[in-house]
Amino acid sequence: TSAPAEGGGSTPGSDGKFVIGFEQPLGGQAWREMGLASLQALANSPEYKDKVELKIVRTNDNDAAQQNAAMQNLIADGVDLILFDPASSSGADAAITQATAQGIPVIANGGPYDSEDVYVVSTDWANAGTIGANWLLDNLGSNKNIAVLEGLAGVPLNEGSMPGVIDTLEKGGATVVAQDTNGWNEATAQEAMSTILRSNPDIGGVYSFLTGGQGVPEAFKAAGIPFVPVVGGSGYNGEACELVEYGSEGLKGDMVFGQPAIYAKGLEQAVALLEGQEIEREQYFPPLEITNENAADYCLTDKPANFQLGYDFPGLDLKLDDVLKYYSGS
Amino acid sequence: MSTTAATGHSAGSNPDEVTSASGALGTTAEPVGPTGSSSPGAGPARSSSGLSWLGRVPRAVWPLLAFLVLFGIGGLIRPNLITVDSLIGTATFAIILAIASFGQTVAVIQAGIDLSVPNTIGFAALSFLAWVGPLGPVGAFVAALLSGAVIGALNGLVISKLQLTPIVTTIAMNGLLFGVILLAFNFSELTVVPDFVVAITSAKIEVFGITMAAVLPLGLGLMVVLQLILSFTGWGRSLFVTGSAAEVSRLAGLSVDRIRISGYVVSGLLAAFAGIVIVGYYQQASATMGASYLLSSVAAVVVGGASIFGGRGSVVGTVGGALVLAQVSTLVTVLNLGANIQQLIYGVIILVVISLYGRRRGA
Amino acid sequence: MSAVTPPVSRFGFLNGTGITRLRREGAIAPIGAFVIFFVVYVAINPSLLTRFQLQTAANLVVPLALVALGQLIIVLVGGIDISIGAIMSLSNVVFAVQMETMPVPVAILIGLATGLACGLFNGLLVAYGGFPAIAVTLASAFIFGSLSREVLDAPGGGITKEFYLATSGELLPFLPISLVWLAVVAVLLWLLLQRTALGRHIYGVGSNMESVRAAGLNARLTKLIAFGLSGVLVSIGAILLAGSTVTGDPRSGDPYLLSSIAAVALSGAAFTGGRGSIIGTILAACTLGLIGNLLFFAGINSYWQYVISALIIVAVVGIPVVWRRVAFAVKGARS
Amino acid sequence: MTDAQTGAATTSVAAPVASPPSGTPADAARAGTSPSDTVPTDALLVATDLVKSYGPVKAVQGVTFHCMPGEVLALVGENGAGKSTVAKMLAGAVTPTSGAITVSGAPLASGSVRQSRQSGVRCAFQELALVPDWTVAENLSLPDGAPLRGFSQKKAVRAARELLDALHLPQIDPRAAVGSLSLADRQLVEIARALAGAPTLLILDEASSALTPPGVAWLFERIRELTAQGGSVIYVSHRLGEIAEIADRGTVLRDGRVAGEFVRGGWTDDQLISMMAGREAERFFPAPPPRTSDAVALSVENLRAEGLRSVSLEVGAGEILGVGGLQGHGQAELLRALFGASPAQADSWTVGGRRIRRTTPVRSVARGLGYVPEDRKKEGLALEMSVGENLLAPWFRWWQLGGRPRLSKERGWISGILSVLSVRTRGPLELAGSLSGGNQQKLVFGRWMNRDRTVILLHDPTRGIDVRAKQELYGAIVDLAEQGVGILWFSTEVEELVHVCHRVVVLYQGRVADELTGDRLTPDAVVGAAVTGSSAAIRGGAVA
Ligand SMILES: Nc1ncnc2c1ncn2[C@@H]1O[C@H](COP(=O)(O)OP(=O)(O)OP(=O)(O)O)[C@@H](O)[C@H]1O
Ligand SMILES: Nc1ncnc2c1ncn2[C@@H]1O[C@H](COP(=O)(O)OP(=O)(O)OP(=O)(O)O)[C@@H](O)[C@H]1O
Ligand SMILES: [Mg+2]
Ligand SMILES: [Mg+2]
Repeated sequence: TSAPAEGGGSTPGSDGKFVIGFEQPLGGQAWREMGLASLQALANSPEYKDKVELKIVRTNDNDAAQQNAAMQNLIADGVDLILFDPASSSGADAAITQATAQGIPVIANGGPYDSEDVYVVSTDWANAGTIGANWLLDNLGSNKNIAVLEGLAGVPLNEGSMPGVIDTLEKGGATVVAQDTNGWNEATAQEAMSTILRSNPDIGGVYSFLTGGQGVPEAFKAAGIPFVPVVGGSGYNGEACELVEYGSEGLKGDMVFGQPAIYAKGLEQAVALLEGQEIEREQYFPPLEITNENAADYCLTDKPANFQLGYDFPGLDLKLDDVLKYYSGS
Repeated sequence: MSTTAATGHSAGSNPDEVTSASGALGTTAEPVGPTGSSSPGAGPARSSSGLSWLGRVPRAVWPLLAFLVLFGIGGLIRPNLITVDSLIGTATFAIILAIASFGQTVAVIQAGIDLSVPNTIGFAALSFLAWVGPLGPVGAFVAALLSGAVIGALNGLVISKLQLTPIVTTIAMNGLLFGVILLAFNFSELTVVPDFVVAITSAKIEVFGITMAAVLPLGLGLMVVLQLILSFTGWGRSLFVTGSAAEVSRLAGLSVDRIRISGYVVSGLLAAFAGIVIVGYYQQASATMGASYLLSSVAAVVVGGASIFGGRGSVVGTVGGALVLAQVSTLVTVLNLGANIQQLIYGVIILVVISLYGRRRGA
Repeated sequence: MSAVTPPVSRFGFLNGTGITRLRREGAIAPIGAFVIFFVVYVAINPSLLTRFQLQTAANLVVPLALVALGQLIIVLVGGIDISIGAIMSLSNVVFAVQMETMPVPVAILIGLATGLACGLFNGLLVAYGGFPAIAVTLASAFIFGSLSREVLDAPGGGITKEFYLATSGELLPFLPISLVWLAVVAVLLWLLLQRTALGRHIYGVGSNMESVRAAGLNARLTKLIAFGLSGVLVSIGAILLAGSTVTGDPRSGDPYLLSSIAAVALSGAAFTGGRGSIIGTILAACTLGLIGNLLFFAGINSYWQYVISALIIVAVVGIPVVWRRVAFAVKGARS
Repeated sequence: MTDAQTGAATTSVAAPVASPPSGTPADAARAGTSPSDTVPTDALLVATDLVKSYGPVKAVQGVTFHCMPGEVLALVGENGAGKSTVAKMLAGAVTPTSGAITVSGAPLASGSVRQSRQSGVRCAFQELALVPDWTVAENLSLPDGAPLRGFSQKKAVRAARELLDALHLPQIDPRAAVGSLSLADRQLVEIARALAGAPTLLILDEASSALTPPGVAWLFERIRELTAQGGSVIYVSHRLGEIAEIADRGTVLRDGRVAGEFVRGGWTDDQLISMMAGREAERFFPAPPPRTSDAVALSVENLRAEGLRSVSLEVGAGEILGVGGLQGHGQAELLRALFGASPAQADSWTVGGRRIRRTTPVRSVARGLGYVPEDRKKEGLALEMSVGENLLAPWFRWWQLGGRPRLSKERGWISGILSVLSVRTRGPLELAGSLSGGNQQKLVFGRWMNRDRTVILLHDPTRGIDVRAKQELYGAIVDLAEQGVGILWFSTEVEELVHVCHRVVVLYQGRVADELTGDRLTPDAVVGAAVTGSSAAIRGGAVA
């Protein structure tokens, strides 16, 4: 392994490995599980196997207090660096302060975090919303009446992005005639869309924030209403396949989502930092877009609809089979 | 077994009184006042007129009525909401919530509560998908239902044998199941939803010329069957008596433990069934898929007129409760109020409902 | 006249007020469970006793312990509070938002007042409306949760580092400051419950509301006060949580609903009301709150914590029941 | 103290205590006439035209009466006549719909127990108002005072000890949780609380219903102490013997109205009963039916359970075996143990001739046992279920269809039971909770009738029910025995045991102290056996 370096650099542990802690605040969610699988796949890849040792801690309920405690446990356990998926954009300050005091670098990985003291390796969520909004504006027909499904009220990502999205849509000439939430859950998205279609059957397009790639088209299908352009997506295999399947029936869609393999990207950056390289403090990566053009490349016909896509990340070249070795509940 | 001859001994019993009492119940099955009683000790006059007929309307009617009112309000706001399709649409989502709340209803009737509904749903759904491969669709279906029954049986055993409070036992079970779900399932192995489950849930069928998702008649059919079982079998009535007063049923020689356990078995079974239905309808399964049913299943049961203290409740009422909640969600969407306000209105509706009939008897 | 004056022992803790009371309040089992848990924890991870780890652990469990005490008060009067997480969220965001503009003491008072108001809202409906607590708080869970997201739609607010220091940081040399706050609250609460008439009334109302009323006590007012008190305890927990996470979060209370009920269950309190102990509840909260930590240091997949917590609750509450049965059977066989 | 009545019909009651305080004419019992409206100016309590309605139900519809200082005023009437409602209005537990109450000339604030207590009015309630999880000391000490007043368990225990000693109740431990006491002891604590601080007006609403003769004697001594100091007592009871012994004057309620008044010595049982019922009626105990078989329905040898040291007994088919004794000597435990409601062991145990080792309620019912428990509200009836379902509860079979009584094949049986027992109800679909206590009691008994029972275990089935209902129950019990059912009947009323039972066993400290039959079966013998070894305590006024 490489020599320790100045700055954020650190000495590898006794067996010559960097010990990297990963804190993840919402157990059991497909996206996060896939992210952890990609993280472990990378850590066990030939290139990294001898360099890093991972300590993964999961807490639950997106609870900042638990996340704080878990990160502090990692500090107590003597890790060289902490990667964490922020439960909120500000709730981990206590742990971060302590980590900084002990010279342990902290990387917020997966979502943004407001602190001078952390590195950020995240999907560009802030723009993820407007990317979809612009796509919708480009693809709207003459009917500019659109329905909007927010994500989950009270969650930073949602509250941070939605005002910009609505603003973009309205400035672009669209009229929001109905609004509801998808709860970041395809079932809720489907239910909400069905409800909207009952009172507003004549809609020109749908914007559903980071979920709804399956639920929204299904709701149109169920109501027997012709498809309109749909923005939505949580990265499920079903979304890609739905675009392939219903494309011929007129479904146009832009399924925008962040790849879970951003966790692996975080690890890559972490190792780079520990090896003494300069890394950028704030790295925001554009989300993945699946449209009618590339849907066929992503649809895995042998996988179920709720199979989470995004196991790889540009520049990492992870293999599905390798990632799946770690993809389970455990 | 002569019944009237037995009065011979009691000097105080007046033959008039006897006949009038039996007349009051023998000839007319309706509860009526002591008719034609000439007995001087007939007790304080009790008027059977006034509003007392209101009290005799089955409770399950009220939520259904409330739903119709809300449905009408929806129509006033947006006339195209008053269509059969719109009704079917609301009913479809309501029936899914109702199916998830049927088990909760059974638990509440017998003076319990089942807060393990969410993860029983998740566990059954995931294990169903996981077992389709090795066991085949029907085998997996049966096995998943059995797993729900086992979960219920464990709840029932702990509650009746260890005397742990239902709310605590089922919270613990819910947590335990979450751990099991996270530890046991390999999500990548979850395969496609079998056709027959799709056929009974999301597939479109025609009933009397109206197109609807199969889950709607399925849920209504289940409702009818369950209601008949609850109202017209000895098991159902035992459940109610035990729910209303456990010590009483024990001293009447009913097997309270067995009734309790059977109630939770049915509750677990129904939650598992709900899990499979949800998977079939939404074609989605995840570890947290049941989470939203924790409070909403209780809400549907309470709005449906069940007594949270047990001994009272009906699955018809629960369907009514689910319809009310679903219609609120429709109205909130139509009025563009945002999800946050929807929660607020849910809260207010529950308050209204409990102020109508949530009071403990005699309190 | 045959004055069988009972020997009033000078060792108060050995009779009516001490062990007997703990036993009657069901606290022996959870205290025992905590002791075992603590020993195992320290055996696996001796550095728990270092300043840093103790503080981490304290900051994690203190809000839970306070919310569990709030839940305990409701359980004592024979209810259960489904809205407790929502009250926590609401107090948390109101406090965090007030911290942006108001002086700290004012913000704290407003935060406490929020919890008090929520508690009184529930209490009015339960005590004076005569509605079941579980149904009322189910409704208010939706309402308060919604309100807290109206107050602050995303995590934020104006919590300062100084406030962190004063509630959860290194203010004192050896002791984690959050434990001190918990101790202060617990002692005051203990005095209130055990050493005032009101406290006994709260226990009595939970035991039998009708009797208390017929005895000439204001049972409804007692219930209302209990709900208000519970709301205040929850808001103290919310404020300390805001301090330890240095943020206000409209969903921060959500996880505390089930865990507060679990902690009260583990404490051995009777959910029918009238029985439950403060110390048992605090230790139960510590046990449940630290299982995740223990697993981390033991190198076990943290998902096991759900399974283990459930088993601990069932075991601790179930063992005394089984024990009593076995003891009776043995006694019967001998006689 | 002997009970005033003998078994047969109409004997007049000799007033056991001399010198009635007021010189009212002997024939003051004026059935049907309006009560005297001349209220003496020095009356302690004056209740004028009290009315209480519960919705459409008029519980009390215009009751006027008064009570003089130092007087014991009896309030009698059938079940549901309104006695408890009047008592609760005086005590402040119920707000009158209209009417006025004055105590010592000052109007009583209505609907506040605290105000009533401050005016010196104390009440021992029929449905006991004790907090089960509190200790006796807490129950005795907490009623008054501001919420934030300090409280010390130690001081409370000391004060309670002093109070209990002053009231001659040394056997009650102030540190015991009230819930762990026997019903009789709870009733004593309830009375003690009402007596604390020398009330000016003490209301005893069926306060003796769970007490056995020595307990009643104790209570009467307390009453006499109180009246000697000028306090007044309103005494509600269904036991005419007690009324005869203690009451100076009485008011008869019927259907929420005053039906008449009487003074000490100026009435007979028959007159009073007629007045209560509003027609001629007489007190009548049926004789036990002749036994036709010597089959043994139930036998047990050395039965042991908590509170039961070793009991051996045998109930024959068609035999009515009475169980007597002072409350708390194992009678409740005996019945519960025999039914399997609480665990027990025995050397030998047969039911219907078949040997068993232990039992549970489920198995007991299957073996032909029936049980009428002590507390009808908590143990006997599901109050929110219908009358029919309550009768049917033991007979639900999971697979049987037609659960609602209306549709069930059991309808004939249900209406038969309701008419045999003259249950006052609107029909099998009425909620059991809306029946009066006595009618509720009949349901608990009725569910076992005509169901091929081998033995029925009765725990004081006539507690707190009116004379007519009692006689209906006696008839039903005798009728069952005639059909060959064995009856094990615990009663707190000695008269019942003596007249309606073939045999009586008396329990003392968890053992059978004596068995009485034939000529030996007299009230005195039953009481004597009950107190054997504790007669000193009786003379001393304490209750064992
Ligand atoms: N909650 C209620 N609603 C309607 N009617 C009621 C209610 N409670 C009691 N009743 C009616 O009141 C009458 C007597 O009730 P209550 O329990 O007061 O009887 P009681 O006179 O005290 O009888 P007992 O001496 O047998 O206890 C019955 O006719 C019953 O139908
Ligand atoms: N809570 C109640 N709701 C409705 N009616 C009631 C209630 N309590 C009492 N009543 C009515 O008041 C009447 C009188 O009841 P009360 O309890 O005063 O009778 P009582 O004379 O004490 O009878 P008992 O001898 O059985 O105790 C009852 O018949 C009943 O109709
Ligand atoms: Mg009464
Ligand atoms: Mg009564």
